[in-house]
Amino acid sequence: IPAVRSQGTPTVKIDGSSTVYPITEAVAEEFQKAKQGAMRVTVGISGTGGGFKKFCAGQTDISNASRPIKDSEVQACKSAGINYIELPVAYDAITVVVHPSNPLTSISTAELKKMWEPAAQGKIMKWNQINSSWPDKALKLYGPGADSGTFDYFTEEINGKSQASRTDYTPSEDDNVLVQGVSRDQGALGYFGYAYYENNKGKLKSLAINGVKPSLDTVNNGSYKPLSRPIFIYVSTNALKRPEVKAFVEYYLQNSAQLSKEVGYVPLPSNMQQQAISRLQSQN
Amino acid sequence: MTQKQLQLSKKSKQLTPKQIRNSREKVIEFILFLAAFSSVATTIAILYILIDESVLFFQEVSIVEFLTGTQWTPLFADAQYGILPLLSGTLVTSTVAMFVAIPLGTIAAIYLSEFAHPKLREIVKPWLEVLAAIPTVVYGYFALLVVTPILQSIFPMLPGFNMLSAGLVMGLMIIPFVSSISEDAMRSVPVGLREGSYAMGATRLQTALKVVFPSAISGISAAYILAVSRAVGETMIVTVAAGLQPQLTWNPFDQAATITAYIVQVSLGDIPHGTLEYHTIFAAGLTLVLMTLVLNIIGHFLAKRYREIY
Amino acid sequence: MTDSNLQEIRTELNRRKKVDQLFAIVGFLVILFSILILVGLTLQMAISGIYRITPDFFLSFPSRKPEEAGILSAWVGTTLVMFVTAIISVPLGVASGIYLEEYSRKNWIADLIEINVTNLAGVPSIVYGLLALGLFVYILNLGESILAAGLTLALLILPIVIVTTREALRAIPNSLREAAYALGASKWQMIWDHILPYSFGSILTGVIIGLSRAIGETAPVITIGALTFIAFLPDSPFKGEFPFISLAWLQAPFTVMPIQMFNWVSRPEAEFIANAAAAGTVLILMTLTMNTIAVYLRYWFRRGIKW
Amino acid sequence: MKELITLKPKAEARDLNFYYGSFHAVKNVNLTVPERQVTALIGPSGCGKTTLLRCFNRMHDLYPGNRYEGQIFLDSDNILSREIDPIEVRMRVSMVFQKPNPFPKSIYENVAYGLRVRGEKKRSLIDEKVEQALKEAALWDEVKDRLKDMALNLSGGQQQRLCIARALVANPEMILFDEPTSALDPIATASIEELMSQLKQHVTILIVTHSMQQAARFSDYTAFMYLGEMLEFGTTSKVFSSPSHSQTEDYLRGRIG
Amino acid sequence: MKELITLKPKAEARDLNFYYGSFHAVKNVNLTVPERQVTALIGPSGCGKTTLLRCFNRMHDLYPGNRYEGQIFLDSDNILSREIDPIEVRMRVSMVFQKPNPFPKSIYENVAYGLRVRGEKKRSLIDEKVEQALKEAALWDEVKDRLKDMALNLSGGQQQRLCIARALVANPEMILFDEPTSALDPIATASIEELMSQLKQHVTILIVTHSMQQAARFSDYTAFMYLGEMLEFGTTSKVFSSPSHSQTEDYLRGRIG
Ligand SMILES: Nc1ncnc2c1ncn2[C@@H]1O[C@H](COP(=O)(O)OP(=O)(O)OP(=O)(O)O)[C@@H](O)[C@H]1O
Ligand SMILES: Nc1ncnc2c1ncn2[C@@H]1O[C@H](COP(=O)(O)OP(=O)(O)OP(=O)(O)O)[C@@H](O)[C@H]1O
Ligand SMILES: [Mg+2]
Ligand SMILES: [Mg+2]
Ligand SMILES: O=P([O-])([O-])[O-]
Repeated sequence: IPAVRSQGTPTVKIDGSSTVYPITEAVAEEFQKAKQGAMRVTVGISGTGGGFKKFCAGQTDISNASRPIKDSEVQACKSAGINYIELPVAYDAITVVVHPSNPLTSISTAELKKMWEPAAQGKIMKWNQINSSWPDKALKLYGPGADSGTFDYFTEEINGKSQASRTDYTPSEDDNVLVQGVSRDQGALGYFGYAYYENNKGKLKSLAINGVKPSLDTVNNGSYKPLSRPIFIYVSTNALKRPEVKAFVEYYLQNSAQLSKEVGYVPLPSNMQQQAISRLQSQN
Repeated sequence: MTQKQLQLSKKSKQLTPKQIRNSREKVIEFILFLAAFSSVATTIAILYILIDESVLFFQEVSIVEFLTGTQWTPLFADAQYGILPLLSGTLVTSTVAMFVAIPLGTIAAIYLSEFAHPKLREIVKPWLEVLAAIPTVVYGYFALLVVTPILQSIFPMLPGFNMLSAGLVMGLMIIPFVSSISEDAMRSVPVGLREGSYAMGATRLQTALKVVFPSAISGISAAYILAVSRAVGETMIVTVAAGLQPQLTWNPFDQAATITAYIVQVSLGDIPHGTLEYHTIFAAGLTLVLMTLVLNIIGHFLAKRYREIY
Repeated sequence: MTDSNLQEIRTELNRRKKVDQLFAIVGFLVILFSILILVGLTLQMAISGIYRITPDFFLSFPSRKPEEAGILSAWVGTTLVMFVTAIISVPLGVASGIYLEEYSRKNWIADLIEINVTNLAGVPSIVYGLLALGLFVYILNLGESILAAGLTLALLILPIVIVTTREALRAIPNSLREAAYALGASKWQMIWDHILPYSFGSILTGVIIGLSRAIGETAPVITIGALTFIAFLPDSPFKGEFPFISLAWLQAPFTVMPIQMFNWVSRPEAEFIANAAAAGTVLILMTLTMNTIAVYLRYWFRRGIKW
Repeated sequence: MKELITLKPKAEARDLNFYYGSFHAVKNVNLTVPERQVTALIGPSGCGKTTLLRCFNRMHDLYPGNRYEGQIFLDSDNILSREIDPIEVRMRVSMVFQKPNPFPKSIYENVAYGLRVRGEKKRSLIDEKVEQALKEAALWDEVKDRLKDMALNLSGGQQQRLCIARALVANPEMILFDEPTSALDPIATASIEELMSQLKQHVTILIVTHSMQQAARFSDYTAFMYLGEMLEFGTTSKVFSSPSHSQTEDYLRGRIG
Repeated sequence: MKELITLKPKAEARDLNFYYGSFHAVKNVNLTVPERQVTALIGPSGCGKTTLLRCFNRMHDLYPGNRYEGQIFLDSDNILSREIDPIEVRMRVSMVFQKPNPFPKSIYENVAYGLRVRGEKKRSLIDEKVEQALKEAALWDEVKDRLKDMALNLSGGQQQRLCIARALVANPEMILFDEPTSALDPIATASIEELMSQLKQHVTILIVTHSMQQAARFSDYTAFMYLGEMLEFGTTSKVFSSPSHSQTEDYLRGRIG
């Protein structure tokens, strides 16, 4: 793989979170247009955890992450001699969605827990097992896979322990697949990053959590709790020495406000953005 | 005679060319042999890679758990490594496919071999081959975006991913596979048998069902078995349309992951080398290869038999 | 035979003939139905994607904006991967075919190779993907490159090339071999001067059919990691300074047509689905064109020959 | 040909022509097959004997491009006419082929086949008829203990007798034999010839043979074909002793063929 | 056999035996082929004529399981000995087959091939030799204006003459013909026979024929084979007029074969 870099057009390799993917994809697209093919960028989706595994193995230059790096991952990076900087790029609201035909409009965190906790495995199979006023319909769950930052965050906040979840649901690192699943299954419920809901509003119905609907406003004013969170990119400082990576990250930070809004996330407040830019500059 | 000898010795330059020629022939044959052996090398490489990585897998997971566990959640914190859910997905989609492909393929084969006018046969066969030439990802598109919505209008509770639709489309894809091998087998039944039946006053259908079909049975079963093997190994249709949740279910109206879909799903986010999830796909792959290998060997054995009989 | 007897025969016969005709209709319908379903599905797809098939579609990179997205990197990638596949599978497959048909004697090695080739043809394509992942990507360290994909697909279609080569060679009458030998040709001269030129057409047909299969293969390329956002072209195979040919493209990251389609199929937005339909239509046209060429070539080469 | 008139004709070809596509294989043939007699068709290889024989049960209808002209009467029905279904003809006129071609089924099922295709389901009736046919074909004693065995395990001569039993089972009015012994050894041949001499007591026999000895040995009438034409027809003794055409004579003396 | 001694022998088989695997096809044959004469091999079908002929250019080496015993001398070289490469033998002894088998290439390339396998590159030399060979094969006038045409477009007789030209082009010492006219019509046959009578002025000819007339018409010597053995050999007139074996006589009178 290093061979790929050593020859031909300079390439920036990015992988990781599906939540961050839409922003990074947008930045990559615009960046390559601006550079007119002189630099190239590849962006993959393996979930935050999957991304860090590769990042700390030196296989990628930048890792998308929808949660901060974990201790175990810090260790892995350290032992491989990978140093990095963490740059927040936007705010996200993990959105709980159901099929549009579903009469529900709101759900509480307790109900979510009842639905998703490990103890529910193989037991909670119908909607009315959670709340007797809900329909007597099969419950079909869709959610991010185990490498996902969203999964970690959601399980932590809802089930009380990161990674603690029932496993009998349809898992996918690609949130598009989850959107497809929920939008075409009457008994479905799923959760993923806000951008994916925003782009598919017509096919999905988002649920208010404890009475608060996810939206740019509720995230901004902090009322969408507990499922709103910052999302990041991690940049390898070694890679940052390469001009194409540096150029890309600079371009990223300059444009993330506008592009994150475009794809459906909440831009960082300008002071945080400045902080990120100066953190990047202090690297040089 | 001496003159001749002289001529011969003048030609004795030939001796050297002769040696050159012979060694060149040897070298060429050896190179060709190496090329032919490359296919054996491929098999060895496949088996080596699969077994080597699976050994690492089985160092952490017991074979008993692998073969009898009813949950497959290798990526989760509470990891379970029972292959049965993936197997059930594979078997259900393949069974649905066979329900389509075997009857339709067999009827098509009987029709083409015993009923159709040769001209019609010439026209139809390339069309059937086209069915088999279409990329499977396109079939996946059909299953997910055309057939599933149609099925959902009949069964409103059918989830967007389901094994039924994937199996049906896969069956459609496999029809030409069944029909062409079966037709081959039926057409290699000697004319004498066919005439023997007609001479008894049998109709075409009676001849086809009572004489030709039983006589070609080993070839036809080879077609069926190879078709099953094909369905078991089919990947894109089930990945796109059957769902990604490994669950032990025999209901085609459910969604479920197959062995192949699991491999694709995991490798989509190209998995980090050397991790346990990296090993799982090789263990799953090994299971798949063993299944198809057994089927293929039985299939070839049967096919060979029908070629030997006639 | 008495008249009543004859009468009995006739009524009985009428019943049987009705069943017979019924089956003839059913059989015809089954075939028609299979083909029509396929044609219907294809048309449905083509219609929903046709408005996307514009010159821009072929000249644009994939994009987050569906209406701007195109298949430039995909078809270029497919072309380059197919090039590598052909370069590897054709010599290897044809050479194996020649060995098996013209050289191998009846011994266990020959049997082993034969059985092996038939079995390889039945190995699911995803397994080739695992081979590629384990061998090419990691052991040989080729990375997620055009070279790795080309090699993988080459191995995948090798059995097809071998089998069609053998059939082509078998179709050449032995009398031509004997004629060449009788003039003092060595074995290789016989093969090179005669057998190969005469079977060229049929071998080419087989190669094209093999490649058309490879073009549509998705699974084995996914495992080596081709499903990423690729909005650029591989390096150019030509360069300004000596030696003017560059092999950097072999190591470039890439995407191919079926992967691009798969990517779009898994997107929920209707506009992306239209792109998937458009890409699928182009893909079908590619494989159909190749198959048609193959059928035509087969016909054309056979026409001139009456051994 | 006077003797014929005293015998009832079972089948009669009148001005029969047959074409394989554009190839004119049977030319203007007139032939009377007397009832309950053995009529032999002889002639050099390729003269059209098989082709003519297969007109009598309309086997040619199985392949596209074949064409008949003229008439063949079976009793009073013109079996070449459009109204008559070839399958009906084949139920009335059965056939035994050159190479024994038993179906890959049991001995019993081979013989029963002729009844089953007719829709016969009654087990006892089938049992009875199978036994009777096997007896008529002189095979019963050899196979009665292994009716469930595969027919393909029989010897060549037994297989051919099985095919004869199969042809007999549904009481055909006439049986066509196309060189039925050419694939058999002399002993098997002898038993089949013997069998045929007995069969003619119930059924009309038309047989193609390339062995003049065979024709001479047991046929009552002989027809000689040459290049698609019927050159000579008469009682076997007459044809063999004083043929009226020089080609017949040449053939019988071994000069052509 | 006295006449032979006066003629120079070109090739000589001594105690030759040949086996197809375990089947003994040529038995203890001794045969002298006189130089610049036409020697015909006759005998009933399956007696081993073709097999014997193909020993003379070691065609049997192409297939596994074949075995020679004994010797064949070409001039003074035993061409069956291990030291001699069969390819070398075939360059000295060329062959014309029963069915014309031109390569699907141009007329010119068909003839030139005999030179090309020998590595000849000089265009002018090849041109010259091709023309000469075509003239010797009496084909030049018919094809000189279309040397680039496909050989398969020629008529059967022309194709066979082309094969003869192909066999002649590299000045072989001997040519083997295996029933070269059996696939041709009488007119083409006549022209090939005429051609062979001329060829013998330059080259030794050994020919298998199943037509006795042909052997009688233009061969100088005739060898009669029977069941793999060589029964009779002598000048053609002698063999035909007063054969010393009864089988030869029977064969010549048409009683066997
Ligand atoms: N299916 C066919 N299509 C075209 N021509 C045919 C076909 N079958 C036979 N013929 C030709 O019809 C002529 C008569 O053939 P037929 O088989 O009836 O001869 P035969 O007298 O039975 O010869 P044999 O004794 O060799 O069986 C022959 O010239 C043969 O080549
Ligand atoms: N490749 C072979 N393998 C085994 N036996 C063979 C082979 N070729 C020929 N024979 C047998 O060898 C014997 C001689 O055959 P050969 O072809 O030399 O006869 P022939 O005299 O040329 O006959 P014909 O006049 O029919 O060509 C025959 O019995 C034949 O069956
Ligand atoms: Mg015949
Ligand atoms: Mg011969
Ligand atoms: O953002 P994730 O893909 O890691 O959930």
